[in-house]
Formats: sequence, C-alpha cells, structure tokens
Amino acid sequence: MIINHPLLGPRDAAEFVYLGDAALIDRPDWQAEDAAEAFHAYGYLRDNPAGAHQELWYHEQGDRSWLVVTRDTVSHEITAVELARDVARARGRSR
Amino acid sequence: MAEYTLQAEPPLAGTEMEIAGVRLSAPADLAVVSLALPLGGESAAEEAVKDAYGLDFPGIGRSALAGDGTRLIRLAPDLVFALFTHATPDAERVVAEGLKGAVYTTDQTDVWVALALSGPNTRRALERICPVDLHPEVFGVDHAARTVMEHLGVLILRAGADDYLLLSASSSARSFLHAVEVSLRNIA
Amino acid sequence: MSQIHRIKGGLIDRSTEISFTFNGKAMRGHPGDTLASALLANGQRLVGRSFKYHRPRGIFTAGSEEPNALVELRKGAAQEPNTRTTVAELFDGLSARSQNHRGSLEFDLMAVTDLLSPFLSAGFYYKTFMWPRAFWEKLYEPAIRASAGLGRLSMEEDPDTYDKGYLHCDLLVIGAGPAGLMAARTAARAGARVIVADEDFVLGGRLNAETLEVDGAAGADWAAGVVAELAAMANVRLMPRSTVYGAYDHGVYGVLERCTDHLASSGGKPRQVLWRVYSRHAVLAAGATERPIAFGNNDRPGVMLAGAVRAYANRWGVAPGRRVAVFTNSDDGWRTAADLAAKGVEVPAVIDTRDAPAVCDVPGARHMRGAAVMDTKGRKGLRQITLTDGQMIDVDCLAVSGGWNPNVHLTCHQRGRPAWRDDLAAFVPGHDLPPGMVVAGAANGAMTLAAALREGRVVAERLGYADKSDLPRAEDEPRDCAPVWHVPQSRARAWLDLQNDVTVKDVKQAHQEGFRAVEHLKRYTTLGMATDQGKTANIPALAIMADCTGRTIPETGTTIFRPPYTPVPIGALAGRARGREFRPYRLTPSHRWAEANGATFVEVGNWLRAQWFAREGEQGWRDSVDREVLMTRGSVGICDVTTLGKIDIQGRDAGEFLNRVYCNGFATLAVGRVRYGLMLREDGIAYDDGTTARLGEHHYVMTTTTANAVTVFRRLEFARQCLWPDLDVHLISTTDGWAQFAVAGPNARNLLRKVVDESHDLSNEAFPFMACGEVTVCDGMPARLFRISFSGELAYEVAVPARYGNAMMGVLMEAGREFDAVPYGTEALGVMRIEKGHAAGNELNGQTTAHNLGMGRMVSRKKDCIGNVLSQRPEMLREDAVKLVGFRPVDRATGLIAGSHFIGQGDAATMENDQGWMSSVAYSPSLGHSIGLGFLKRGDARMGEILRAVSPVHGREMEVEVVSAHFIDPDGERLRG
Amino acid sequence: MRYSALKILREGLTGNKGWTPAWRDPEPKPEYDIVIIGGGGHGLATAYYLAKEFGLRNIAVLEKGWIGSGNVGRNTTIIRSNYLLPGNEPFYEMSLKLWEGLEQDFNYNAMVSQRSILNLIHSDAQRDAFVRRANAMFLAGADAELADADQLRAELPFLDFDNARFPIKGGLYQRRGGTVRHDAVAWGYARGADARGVDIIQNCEVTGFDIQEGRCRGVETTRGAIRARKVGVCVAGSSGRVMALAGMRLPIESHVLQAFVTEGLKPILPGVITFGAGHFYVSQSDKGGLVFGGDIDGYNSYAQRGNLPVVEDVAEGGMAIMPMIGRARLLRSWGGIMDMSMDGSPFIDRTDIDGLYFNGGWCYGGFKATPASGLCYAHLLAKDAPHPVATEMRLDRFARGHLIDEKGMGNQPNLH
Repeated sequence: MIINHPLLGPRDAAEFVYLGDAALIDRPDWQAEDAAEAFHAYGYLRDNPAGAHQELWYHEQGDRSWLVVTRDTVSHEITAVELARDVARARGRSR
Repeated sequence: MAEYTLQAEPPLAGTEMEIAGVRLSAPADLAVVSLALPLGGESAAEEAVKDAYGLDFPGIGRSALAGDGTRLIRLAPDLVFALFTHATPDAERVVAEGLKGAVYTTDQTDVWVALALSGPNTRRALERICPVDLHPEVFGVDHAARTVMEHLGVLILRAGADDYLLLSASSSARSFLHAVEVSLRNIA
Repeated sequence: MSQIHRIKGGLIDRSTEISFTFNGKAMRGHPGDTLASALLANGQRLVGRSFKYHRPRGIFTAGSEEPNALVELRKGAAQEPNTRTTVAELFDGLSARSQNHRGSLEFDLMAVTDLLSPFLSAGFYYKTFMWPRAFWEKLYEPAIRASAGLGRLSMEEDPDTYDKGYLHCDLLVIGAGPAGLMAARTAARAGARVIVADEDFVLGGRLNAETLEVDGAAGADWAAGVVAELAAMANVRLMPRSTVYGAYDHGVYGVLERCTDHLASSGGKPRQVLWRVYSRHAVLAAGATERPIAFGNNDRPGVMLAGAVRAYANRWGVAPGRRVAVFTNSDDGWRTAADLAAKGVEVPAVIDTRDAPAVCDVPGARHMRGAAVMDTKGRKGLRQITLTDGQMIDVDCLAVSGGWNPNVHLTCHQRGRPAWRDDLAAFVPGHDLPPGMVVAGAANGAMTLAAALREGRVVAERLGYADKSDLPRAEDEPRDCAPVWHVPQSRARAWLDLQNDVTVKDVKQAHQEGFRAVEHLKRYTTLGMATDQGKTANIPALAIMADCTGRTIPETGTTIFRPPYTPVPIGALAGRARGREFRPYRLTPSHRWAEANGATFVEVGNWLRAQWFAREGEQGWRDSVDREVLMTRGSVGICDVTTLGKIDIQGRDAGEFLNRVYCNGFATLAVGRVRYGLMLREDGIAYDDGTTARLGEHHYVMTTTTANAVTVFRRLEFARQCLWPDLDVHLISTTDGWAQFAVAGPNARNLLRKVVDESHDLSNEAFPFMACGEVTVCDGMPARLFRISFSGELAYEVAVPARYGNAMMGVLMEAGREFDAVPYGTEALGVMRIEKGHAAGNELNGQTTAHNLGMGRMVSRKKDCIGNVLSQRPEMLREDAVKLVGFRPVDRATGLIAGSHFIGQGDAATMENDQGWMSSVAYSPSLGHSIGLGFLKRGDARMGEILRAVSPVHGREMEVEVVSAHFIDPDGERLRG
Repeated sequence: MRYSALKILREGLTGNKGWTPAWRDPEPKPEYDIVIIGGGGHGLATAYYLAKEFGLRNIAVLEKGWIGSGNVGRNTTIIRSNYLLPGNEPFYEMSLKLWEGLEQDFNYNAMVSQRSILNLIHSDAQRDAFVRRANAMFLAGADAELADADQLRAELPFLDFDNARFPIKGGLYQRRGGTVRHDAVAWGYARGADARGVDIIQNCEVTGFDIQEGRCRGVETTRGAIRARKVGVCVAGSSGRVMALAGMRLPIESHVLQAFVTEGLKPILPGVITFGAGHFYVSQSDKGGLVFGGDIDGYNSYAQRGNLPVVEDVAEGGMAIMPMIGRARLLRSWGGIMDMSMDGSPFIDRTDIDGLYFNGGWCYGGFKATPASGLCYAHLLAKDAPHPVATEMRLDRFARGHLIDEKGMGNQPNLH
C-alpha cells in the first residue's frame, strides 16, 4: 500500500505503523459521570465498518507524525490523509 | 586531573572503499544537532535560524547549505537537523548559543553514523535497498527523506547529482555498512 | 542421442552446441533452447510421471503453464524441484532428473496406482482410512505422503544469494508481445518512465513463435527492432526473465527477475532479484493460454497443445513428432498444421470438430470435418489415435487446439472477477480491475495480431501518451472457434488436470455428490491446485460442471486467481534477510571492550549484550555470574546499560506531559532529581517502567526498558500529537547517543571520584540517592550522572557521548582496579534485581496491573493519566488478585523453577487449584540459595506460608516459602548510603 | 450413506455411479427452532452437536455463499491446545480431545494428523514463559514437552543451529498437536448435521434481524424471512457487519491474515514448527505442499488478500530458521478475514437481545477451536447456560476488567 503523506508525498505503507480507528483520538474525560462506561467504549468497542474507515497510522520510519488515513476496508482505496494533530485540534482537543 | 583521557571511537571511522565505481566513505567528525521549534514560537525560531545561518528555513523534506558549511535538514514541521563538521563533543552547546534559546536543541551526533556515496552508479545501487524514488525529477539535489532500508531506519540526503549522504543509528552501524556495501557488490 | 528432431529455422544459435544430461543421459542442444525444446530435439518424449496415478507424461506446452514436464534441475544443494522444462533455459552442463517415480522413469513401481484408479476416484480418501484410528499417523498417512509430493529438496541450505529492489515508473508493461511492445513504445516515445517486464528470455511474445508478419517483416524481427529502440531510451527499463507475479494495492507490483538461472553458476551474484515496482499505471499484455480438449487417454506423451507444437517448430526448430496430427475446434489449429507442413513435417490429418471447409491448404493432410479424437494408444508415448468414427491413425504427436483463454490472472489479484465472452467462449477481464491497470491484446480478448498492435497503441493513448506514427501493418488472422470441451464418445478416462490426475469422471462424480460450487469442485477433486494452478485445466472442467448442472459457464463461476502468477522461490521472497543478516545487530558502545575481555553475548531484541565475563579457571557460567554479583556487592561492578531507551523530552509543558503519561505524580519533580515512573497502557495494565531525570526547567530525560524503547516513544508521540496537541512538548530519542554505565557497589562513589572531574561534589549530601546532573569526566568530557540503583547497592549511572563509550569502559575498569572492580553482564544484573525484588520483563509481561505488582498505590487518583480510569475496573482490583512476592525453597539446596505454578499443600495439581506462578528465579550467591519472584493470590498477605511449586513439564515439584520480594537490604540503606 | 473401504470397493467396481450428495440442498422453511447464521466450520459444528448431543432437529444453517467458504477453508489447518490462561486452555484441550475422535464420530476422514507442534525457544525469558505455559497445559490435562537444543538438532537437523541470528535454545512440543484437512471438517460436519435433519441452506445471505421489543424473532434473508426461536450468529470475519444489522458494536476489528502454500515436495517436515523470534509457522500437507503463515497484515480489512511486506516478512522468517527451503517455490497465497478481538480471545455468549446469540472473535485461532466452539455454542443455545469450559468467553468481560490476554498485548487487536 501507498500512503500519500500530506507533507512528504507518497510513501510505502511499510514505513508506517498502524494503530486503529481514529476514534482513539477522542479520549473521554476522566472526571465525567460516566467515565467508566465512556472509557470502556473508547478502549474496546469499534464500528469496524466494511467501507470507509478513518484510521491512525504512525510514520515511524519517517517524520514521526501520526496520520489520520481515510481508507476503504474492502477496496483498500485511500481517499484522504491528514495530520492527526490537525484532526485532533479540529475535534476540539487542545491541552 | 588528567589521569584518564577518553579517545573517540566512532563505529565506522576510516570506512573508505570503491565498489562498482561508487566511492563509499564515512565522513569524519560529522556533528548532528536537532532543533525543535517551540509550539507558538515557530516564527521566532525561524528568525533565529536565519540570523544564525543566514539562510531561509528549508521546507519539509528539503535541506539547505549555510555559508559556514552547516547543512540544515527539515525533517518535520517542528524538527530540523543541523549537520556540520565538528570534532569535540560540544556540538549541541555551539548550536544552542547561536540560536539564543529560540529552539530546543538536542545533541544527536552519537545517535547517528553517516555514509557518503558518490558516483554515477550510486542510484542503481540504492535501488536495491531504498524504497524512496530517487529519480532526479522526484528527489532532486538537497532533497532529504527518512525511510527504512534492510530493517534499518535511514535518513537519506541528496547532496549532489551523484552524491548521497546516508545516516542511520550508530548502534547498528555494522549492519548498516553491510547493507550498503552488499548493494554495491550486487551491482558490480 | 543426437538431435534427431531438429528441423530448419528458429531463434537458436546453431553455431554453438551445448551439452546437458537428463536422467544421466548425455544430450546436446543450442543456446536459445529451453530444456523442453532440447529434450524434444533429442527425441525424449517421456519426461515425468503424474501426481496421483503416476501415468507417463511428456511435454504438453511451451510456456509457464506446463502441467507435466517438471524436473529436478541442477545437483547437490542447488537442486531445484518441480522446475518447468518449458521455461528452463538450456545452459552448458545442465543436469536434470525426472521426478515422482519409484524405480526408473520408464518403470515406475508406483504406476500400480493407475490400475487401482477405479477405487481412487475423487475424494476417496475422505471415505476411508478411518479405522483403526491409530493407523492414520502410523500407516495410512506415511504411505500417502510418500507417494504424494513431487520433487525433492536437497535439505541443504540454498547456496545462492538473493536480492531485492524498488523501482518506480509511470507505466509498467506486463508482457512484451505485440500489444505490450506497442504500448511501451507509444508511452516511451511520449517521454514516460516505462518498465517492460516479460517472463521470457526473448522479448516479443508469440511473435517469436508464429510465422506472422508485421510491416512486411517477420514478426520476430519487428519485435527485435522495437526492443532495440526501447533499449536505447534512457526512460525505459527492459526486464526480460522477469515475471510480474502479483498485483498489490495502490499500483504496487511484485516482479521476480531471474538473473543467473540461465547460467551454469551464479558467480557469487544474486540468483534472483525480487523487485517491488511502484507504478502510476500498468498495461497488462500477458497474452493468452491455449486450452486442451478432453478425450480418452489424452494425457500420453506426444499429446500437446497445438500452439506449443507450432512454437517448437517455429521458434526452436524442433518437430515434436515425425507424424503430427492436429485436433482442433478452431481456425488456430490449422496454423499449426500449415506451419509444420511448410517445414516438411508430415501432417497426416487435421481433425476439426466443426463441419466446415478447410481454413487453409495443408499439403498431404486429410481434413476430417466434424470429427473428433476419442482415444489414443501408446503406453510411454503416443502411437495411434482413434477418431469418433472408429478410424485409427498412426501418429507420434497430436497437436490439440481447444481455443485460447486470455491471461486475466493479474486482473483478479484484487477484487476483479473475469467476465464471460460468448464470441470467444472465454473469460476476459471484468470491470473491477486493480486501480491503474489497463489490459491490451490477447489478455483482453483481442485475439489477432493486428488487433493486439492496435490495442497496445490505444491503451497507451488512453493513459495520455501520444504517438503520431502509423500503426504497424499486420493481418487479422482467422480465429473462429466453436467450443468443444470434451469428446462425449470417449470411453476411456479423459484428463482435465494433467498434473493432479483429475478426469471428466471425477468432475461428474463431484457433481453427483453435491460438490457443485466451483470452489467445492476444486477442493474436492484437487482440480487446479497443482503447480500450474490449473492454467490449462480450469475452464474445461468448469464447462463440464456447467454441462452437469445445466447452467452456463459464467453462472457456474470461475475459481479465484491469486498471487503469484507463477511460483516464486521462498529464498527470493526473503532476499538478504537470512542467517545472521536476518535482522540488524545493535551493539553497545563497549562491545569491543567486552569482546576483548571474555564476554559471552546474548541477544536482547536486536541488541547483543554481554551476558557474563568468564575468567580463567571458571567451570561454567554460574561461577562467573556468582563472582560478578559477589564482587559487585562486595566492592564495585560496572555494567553497560546503554540499551535502555532514552528519550529527550523538552518543552514548556514537558512536566505536565510526564504527569499524564506516568501513573504516578511528576509535577513536583525538581531540577536535578530523578524519579521512578510506572507507565500504564490505556487499558490499565502496567506497561513499562523506568526513571525520568529533570535536567533543566523544561528539559527531562526519560529512560524506558530495553524491550519497549521503540513502542514507548510511539505512544508518547501519540499522546503528544493526538491527545494533547497543544502541549509544548518535543521528543527525540537519544538511546544510541549516550553510552551509559551502571557503577554499583559500596565503592561506586570512590571509583567515580577518580573519573568525575573534581569540580563536582559527589558526597551523599551534595549528590544523594535519586540525584542527577550534567557533569564532566576525564578532564572536561561532558557527561551525565544519575544516582539510581537497579542492584540495590550504592549505585550511579554515568553517561558519556557514545563514541567515547568503549574508552569509558576501559577508564572505569582502570580507575576501579584498586577496588577489584568487575564488569558484570545481564545475568548478574538479573540476579541482583531479583535479590532486590525489582520487577522486570517477566513481571511486566503485559498481563499484570500495578495492583498485582504491589504498586497499586502509585496510581494517583488525583490526576488524569493514561490507564487511570480502566485500571479501576472491579475485577482488576479483586482482593484475591495475584500479588508479586518472593519465594525461597524450603529445602535450601533445591533450585526453584521459573514457570512453575503454585498449588496448596494437599491440593491436586489442577487449574482449579492454580494459585499463581513463579515468574523469575535465580541462584542468589549473596544468600547462598535459590530465590524467586512470583505472582500468588493474596500473596502479600501470606508471608511465611509454605506452598508447592509444581513443574509437571519437568516432572518436579518442591515446597516453597512465601517471603518478601526484597531479599537484600529491604530498607534500602545501601542505596542511600 | 455410510462411508467405508468396502463401500469404495463396491462403488469402484460399479463405476462409482452410486454415490449420493453429501448433504441435501433444501428450500428454507418459514420457521425453525434454531437458525445458525454462518455455514462455516463453527456454524456447521454447532448444528451438528445441537442435533447429536442435544437432540434438536428443527435447525437451519444459513450460508451466504458455499459452505466452508470462510476461514475454515482458508486457514493453515493447525490444531493444538498449547494455551496459557484458564479462560482458554481447558476449552482448547477439550477441542483437541474432540478432534481425536472426530472422524469416527462423523464418519468422514478429515485427516486429523497428530504430527506434533513445536514452538522454538530463543531466549531465557521465552523459556520461562513457555515453562509456565507448559505447566498450565498439564494442569488442564494436556500434554507438553520441553526439548533442548541438542534434542532438536537430532530431530530436526535442517533447522539453522549454527548461523542463526536468533539461536535456537530449545522448544516446547505438544505431540498431540498437528494438522487437519480443513475443508473436510466443514464437509464432515455438514454431512453429519444433514443426516440428522439439519437444513443446510447455501446462497442465503442474512440481510436483517426481526427484533421486536428487545427480542429476536427471526432473520430477513435473500431467500425470504425465516422465523426462529433462537438465532445464533457464527460468522467470524463478518461479525462486525452482521451484528451491525442488530445494532450492536463489538470489541472486534476485522483484519486480514495471509497464508501460503508451496509446490508439492516429497516429505521433509515431520510436524508443525513455529518460529518464536520471527513471524513464521509451517507444516507440510499430505499433498506435499509447505503450508505456512505469519502475522496479520495489521490494518482493518474485509478484503481476502494482503500485501507484499507481510509476504516478505514471513519468507524471511522461514529462511531464518530453515534455509533449505530457499528453492521451494511459493505456489499460492490467500487471505482470510479474522475477527481480531480486543484481548485476542473469543466470545461465545448471549447478547442483550433475547434470542440472539453470538459466537466470534476467534482471531487467527478459530480452526483448532471448531469442535469445542460448536459443542459449547450448541450447549449455550440449547440450555441457555455457558458450557463449563467456556464460562469466561463473555462479551462483558472488558467492562468487568476480566481479560483473557494470552500475549499481554492489551486492547490493540492487531497485536494479538
């Protein structure tokens, strides 16, 4: 597979390490009422779609950036690659 | 108290060979210092770098050569490597002083070992281990990339039409040299 | 034997004769021959035996689809089983042996299975060999395995080397036949970066096997001209002997280049190179494969595909027989007849299943309209054929043409399914091609030369490459085909899969037993599972099944083509990564010193570490380790601990960041101090531990375990970029940058005072336990000093730039001589950490919690941190959870066993009674007996209790006493001293 | 029809004309007591044991394609019970015992071959872990045997003992482990279930569940609605897709695992060999092909195919321990979709929806589990209580914090 890195251009996926669903960015609030349930869902439940999937890849043999890759889990076609840091900020994560 | 003195023993010191018309050598006294740009302080950092080295901040995956021979390589948005010839183990201090605290500096000199390859067959040899497209129209002079070769993380830099500089982890220096050397022998 | 079957013409170099042997028989051939063409030239028809019935078999095709003529090539360690004679290039001194027979090829004792064939029909083995049960492994299976299998491996290490490589192009052209060459030339002339790969050693594809003309010249000459033009272009890479074996995601193709297989010896160069080709587009121009017609005893040596017979005559100047009949259902077969006749080979008859006029004039041949071959004679080689009307014709070769199947294989490597075309009676590429791939020529169903040339140009233009020159002139040769898959009048067995001996009867029986889905058919009968993957067998078998079910062929379906297109040696897939080069070695800075000082090394991940340093007169490793421990605890020892991960952490928010990634507090760590940190995974399990030192206001250095150095860094980057993107934190690894040495023992300070420059006060007051700082050693050498202890002794870790590490080890030993300083390795390190009760990899194994490790209280509930919430799940905090405690044998003389389980006195050794396990053991020279760490239910509350530690796998058990994990200096006076 | 040598003899002499279909091809009935979704090994075994052990007859197995088209037909055919944890080991040991009598039980030769499985040891820490595991196996009534390097050198001289990057220091044998002809398992169970009245319905894809006030009353299929008192989902690889139809999210990711086979070779490997320091395991099929595999590709996928990096990684592992296979040729590679669970262990459990049951999360270990999975799932479906050896295979174990994590890799499926 080839991942078109937003900053570096196309690179062999072998340079990357896969983590999983980009929902892992949305770490729940540890002090929330339902923190236990929220962390259980965060840590263990997955949509696991057959189709478009937003997922986290780490460019370990490259610039060490975490990427959010939108990839079809049936065709493996990649339609978007973003810096995870930008996605995290867009999802309201900060400090 | 000069009772004991320490001699430097860089892993690839003295490497020097020519195979398949490619000259392979380990540059002596190559210092590497990483520059991390503080969050929010990026522009200040870029200014400091301009002042210190008198050149524009390179783009990501590009490098630039300063008047004093220092080569700046932009590896990531907030990370730059400064490569320069410097024998004593104080490279980080030297760089830090020049940048007046505008960046976070870390000495990387001993983290890496370097191999320089030059000669028209170099690209043909690197085809055997380098997944990155080194075609001149794609990977021109001053381009740099981090990738993986024979299970080793490698930073590859194109210093000239037929000149490349490869950096890899110092602990695996022997395997790194082996990988590059075999590539040359296999096309000889 | 001389080359009695040579005829005029061909692309071989007759000026040179080369010799080779087959089953020890000396034969001769010419450069340009394949082993198959040379065998035929020498009149060798019987070449091998079939898989199941051990039937005599000859050469059936002229390409990589060959099912029959497989041999063991070369001798000794280089022996290469199952090698297709049809693609093996002849070289001087080549040696080949037939395979899969007991006794000689001519008199194979296993041929008896053929007589039993009525009882060995499809799937017979699923219905018997069940009684008595024990007989399967002992009797039935060994017998089956011995008769199955094909060639033999030498069982010696592959003597050749292999290499890999990476190529990038705009256009990968797969197949250098007319369509491929046209596509390549068009794109190349337009300036594209083009790679042309073809499995053959001569580019040109069928043009080299036909008498067709292009632009008024012989097709082969035209091809040579185009190849010459392409070879001269800098933007083109021609790759003969290169098989594109797989189409992978995003335009990545696997290509196997055979570099030295056509030479007697590889001469020290890689035998083959496995290329990973990154392409923007690919043109599949892989041509087509001819298919047979099934009729009685259609498997005899001498029964061949018509296109192959033609190829041997035209390209290799070999007549596969003296009297060659042609059996065809299409115009194509007539070309074979015509070409042979033109070369003076006797063609007694052309048997055409169609009741139609002759396609062309074939001198001396009778034209049998609407006829078919229903049986053959000739045990070890064809002698006679019998037609459906009962006529018998003496022949020694029968050229069979059942039509052609486009080579759609690579179009199916991803999601594509081929589509049926009635006019061709064949599958052509479907719509769902691998992205970036286009198909041209026969592979796309363009079955004539003119059409192939046209399509080659058109697909290149469709990809945006223009070439204004005129299309080469060529004819559209006749190609009408009226499919006939099976001659129903045949009474004898009619073969479909020649190698696996699958007959028409087997397919009918599979249908009868309900195995009607194509995959069921394949798996039940083994159809198409041989080394040729059914390239010639699948479609005819599919047709038979369709016939049985009354469905059409497309309704019946097609089996899925999977990589590789043709088999790829495992050695090539592995490349250089074998033996000691399987993975890189990481060496510690003091490696050379250790080598020179009697170290035994051990693999720790990719690292090589000194395990112990043997001294003169020591009997075994235990002597050395015990000495290293005792001398360290008695005076001072030195250990290279560089392999521990080191991460340089800087930034205004570095402290806050650490506070969130460690489960214990870091907010209060002062500059110049070190703190032990425990890291959890988000699931609350203990993950990694180490110390982090604060060197400056915004500057920390974290150490990780050796094993987790890489993954901890990865997780920290995740936290930094994905969880808290606006913290000002920067990470960079310095693991390899600093040579770090543990200096441990009562004399550690005294030793270091001789090395650390005087300006630095090392007194306990100025530099107490858990202090750290940047110092200088040996007169100004920048260094880092940490007052931390893994051994439990007064200890420091001192770090210098790695290139000075080897010298530093020597200096430390030199300075330590007056204290009898010893170097110690990982074994002594391990013993001392067990004596001290420190958890390591065996305890932090990814299954244990801080609660299990007795560090539950470290998990701060006052702050957020990775793993905090999930670590509080009820069953993780059970009061009967296992706890890390120490153990000693009741009988001090016995040695404990790591991995033994704890069972209560008088309880049976069952899982129900399992109370925990021994995780680490060591002989403690300090205590004079074996000690262990282990996890025991409620262990912390059971001090002094006696249990059984059982290790049934050793057939042993022993009584152990539960004790504190801190065997040495439980109050930590030494390390604070 | 009972299969036997005699039957083959009689058929052989009469032109093999008397063979009848191994299973019927019935039309779906409007209602069943139990509907099993998934005609793979586990689903067919479940139906077989429901009929044989629990006397239930009115059962349908719904298969969207042809039976055995899932992972039972695309695995590396290994059976073993060399597990560590109490949540797993007794279950897999029961499975191995069932394998040992399976062929006689369902009158079909699945070529259960107890050729042994060997896990190579390359470090002391690995040995400690294997000893702990071996002893756990004994505590569960299984067999295990430690071998030192010298013993292995004698038994397997072709392994690389002298030039290896990670020297072989010993191994853990399970002599009762081995291989089975995978397709035959599906066919044997199908034939046995069919003979006991189970309807096996191929080309029948489930498109939805009929769920009313929290109770599942049947399924919608491409061949019409089918009512059922109980519905058992058994579609490892597609679990996410199917359970989504019931509105459930699972602690599962779908990943592709590649497998490989070489050209046929005369016998060279006695049993199954697993390379502990690389990613490679191998056995030799009765037809002579080396059947081998390694790690999953590592990214979520529903495509039954993988990519080159893993192919090469696996081959490297092979050459690293047995460099004599260099000239053996890879003939075919394929991919299977694994239900990779969050702790690497499976689920056999009820769901929050009455009448809807779930069996899945088998990771790459489902084949060896087939008999026990079938028997335990049948037990759960018939008695509404988990079988004693499957009590920990619950969906709620993560919420409770009761993990069954053999490898200690945590909640990242692609690491198990």
